[in-house]
Amino acid sequence: MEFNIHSIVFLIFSVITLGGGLGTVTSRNLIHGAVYLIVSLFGVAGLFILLSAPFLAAIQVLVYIGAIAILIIFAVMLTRSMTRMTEIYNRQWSLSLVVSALLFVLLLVGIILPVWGPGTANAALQPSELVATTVDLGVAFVDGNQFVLPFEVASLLLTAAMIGAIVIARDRD
Amino acid sequence: MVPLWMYLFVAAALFCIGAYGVFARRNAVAILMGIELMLNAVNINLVAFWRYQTPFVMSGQVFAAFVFVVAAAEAAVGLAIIISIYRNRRSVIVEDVDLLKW
Amino acid sequence: MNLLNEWAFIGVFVAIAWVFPALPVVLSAFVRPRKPNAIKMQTYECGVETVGDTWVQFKVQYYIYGLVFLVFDVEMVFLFPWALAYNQLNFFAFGAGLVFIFLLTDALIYAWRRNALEWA
Amino acid sequence: MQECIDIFNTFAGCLTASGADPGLAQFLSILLGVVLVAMGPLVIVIFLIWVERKYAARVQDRLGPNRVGPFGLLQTFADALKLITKEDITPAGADKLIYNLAPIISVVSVILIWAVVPISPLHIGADLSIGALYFVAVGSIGTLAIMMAGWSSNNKYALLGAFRVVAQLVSYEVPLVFSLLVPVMFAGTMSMQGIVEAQLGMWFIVFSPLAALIFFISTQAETGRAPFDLIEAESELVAGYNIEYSGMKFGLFFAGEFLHVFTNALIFAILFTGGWLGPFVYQVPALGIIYLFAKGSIFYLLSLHLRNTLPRIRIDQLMSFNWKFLVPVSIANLILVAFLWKVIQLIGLLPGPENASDFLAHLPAAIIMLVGNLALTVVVLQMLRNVGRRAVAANAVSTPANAELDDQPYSLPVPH
Repeated sequence: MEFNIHSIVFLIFSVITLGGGLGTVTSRNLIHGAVYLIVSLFGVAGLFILLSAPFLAAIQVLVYIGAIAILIIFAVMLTRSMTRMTEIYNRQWSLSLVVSALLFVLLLVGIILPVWGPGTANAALQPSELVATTVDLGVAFVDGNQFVLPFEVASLLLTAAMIGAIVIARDRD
Repeated sequence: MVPLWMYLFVAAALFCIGAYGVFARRNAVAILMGIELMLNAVNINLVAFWRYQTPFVMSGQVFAAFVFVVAAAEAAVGLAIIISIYRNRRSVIVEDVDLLKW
Repeated sequence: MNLLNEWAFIGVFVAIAWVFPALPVVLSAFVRPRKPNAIKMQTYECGVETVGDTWVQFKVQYYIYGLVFLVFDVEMVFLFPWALAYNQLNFFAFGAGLVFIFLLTDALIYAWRRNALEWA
Repeated sequence: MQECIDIFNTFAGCLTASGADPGLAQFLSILLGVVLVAMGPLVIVIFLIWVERKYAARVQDRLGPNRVGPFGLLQTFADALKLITKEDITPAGADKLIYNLAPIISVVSVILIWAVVPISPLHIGADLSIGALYFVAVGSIGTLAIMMAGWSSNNKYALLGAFRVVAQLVSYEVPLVFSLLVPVMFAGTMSMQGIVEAQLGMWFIVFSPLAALIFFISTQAETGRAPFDLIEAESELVAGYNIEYSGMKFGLFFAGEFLHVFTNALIFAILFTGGWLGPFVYQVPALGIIYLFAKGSIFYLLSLHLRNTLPRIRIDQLMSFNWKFLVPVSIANLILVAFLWKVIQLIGLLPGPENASDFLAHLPAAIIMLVGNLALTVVVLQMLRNVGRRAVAANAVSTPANAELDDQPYSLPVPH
């Protein structure tokens, strides 16, 4: 792999993403965990930009950092769950560590490296200079032959989620 | 450009970190955060495959957008359930809420 | 690679923009006096001593607002591309958008009727 | 040497021409742009603080700053000097890192917006293809900074204030984004430069004054200005999320707020009143800066005037106003605008790209849109009046005692 500015930026964003992820699962204080989660999600947004999907990157910031992270922090505060927490891991944490590590190795050795890794036919795959834009995404969403059904179903799903969450979260009245 | 497998590598690592969080944490909110990490890993994969394999078919981006929706719905309902459990049982430790286990 | 050039600007911008607001804070660290004592460091609550945990429990209503906001925010994933491509779409697109917005308005109406939007 | 005249945009070319490494030249030109764009708002904010204080003073029949420098213009420097030399108190139990980062993030989130502000046909930090969305996304980071500040202070008032602020900010983001969709739909692009150029023939405020109004109200609430200034409700929250902050960090929160107001005025000018567009702007691009800042200043002063003349509303009213009025109206407006726009397009009233700058060609479309908007406004006002009348009637029936109270000239409002 050649050593250019693109790969350096990729490396930085990967480290941010994975470092934030590690911080999220290991931090004792849940608010710190949420901050780490935000850092990690920023890294993912950066990866989206490198992948020429700036719209998804902006949505990532808007939805995850602007809304989901806020919601998680609200929930942490509402349940006072960051205080009085002596033990953050359950009894099976060592087993979980092994399983997760095994899963990673399995994914890497079993799928990623043999199919897309260096030396395979897919490794030479070069992305095209031109890519579809956000306008194409909009056209695809409302095209009767493409994704108009998922488009409406998404709305339905959100409606259902909102109604359900309100019913569950509200006090008895 | 960075080869595709490096994106897949990062996504797999993030997925496993998230999975570890889900398996090992006791706090329900922390478990939800782990799930968010896993969903993000999936999104990296979707967008990376879209970019490298079919940059002119929008399925990759549409799927990623759908994952956003699912993640949001999951977070909203999941956190609502956690708040509700906390109200009833004064705890967000998942092991304390094993009423259906026996 | 014009696209990445624009984003390179944003990247450098994010890296540099910190410096200017951080500068006065760092500067003041050198010139300001530093005489801490226990009473000065106390949490400020109108002169009365703090009672109990700071993280008192909050109204669930904050969460409900966050929830409704989240739903409308995620909706933007679909509405922005829709609005962006709107000029080159036919009337069907208006109908699709209308149904989409209508379904979400349902959720808002539900929340309204259940008094979930009331502060009290 | 032709390309060296406009130094900011062709800095890289000039450097390369004088024998520098192209990659380095590219980087240096980006760095120059970044430093300029990041410095600009901070220079402006020094002046803005003076304007704000002077204006508030005049409204309240005071003189305002008038000692340091001519007309008190140097007052801000004196303030900054004072703030820098103030002792900085970090309360016991505060989360040090987050506590120190929060004010900086809150300023950075405003400065970042300036990267996509087009100040002339040629000058823009980065003309992103998603500029409008970038503005919203970056704004949501400011919300996070407030949350962090409130939490890390380890203070009940700060946390309560932060909760309220965040609830307010996220709520008003919904109508903001809905009204933002309208110019994006008209222009068919999210690039800020593209949105400005799409208004060559007709400003978008004419096409949809309602969207512009909602956008203005939402930005007013987003910056926490009166009548939505629950963020710093001194009488109920002591100070809100920044209660524990002192010295320069406290100052940064306010600098960020002042800057945010002006930035939002600029964004409003760009989205709805044509940004840098004006006579002869293509011949002399520098004029664009003057046009943009002139337009922005008008909306800035309007915002200042609202802030200084309106009382604060209660938090339940604040939330009801957003969810039961602004959001439904912005949704209805979006649907109406989308419908009319498509109809206008289908019957061919919209001028093509060949006469995009023709004012008269846009007139029929503008009239239809304007009439549609006015009709919606009338309907909404009518509905409001009915709701109000019903509320008054219900009040009169349930509490007859109120009628007597209302007759007395100095009766206190009855709490409910």
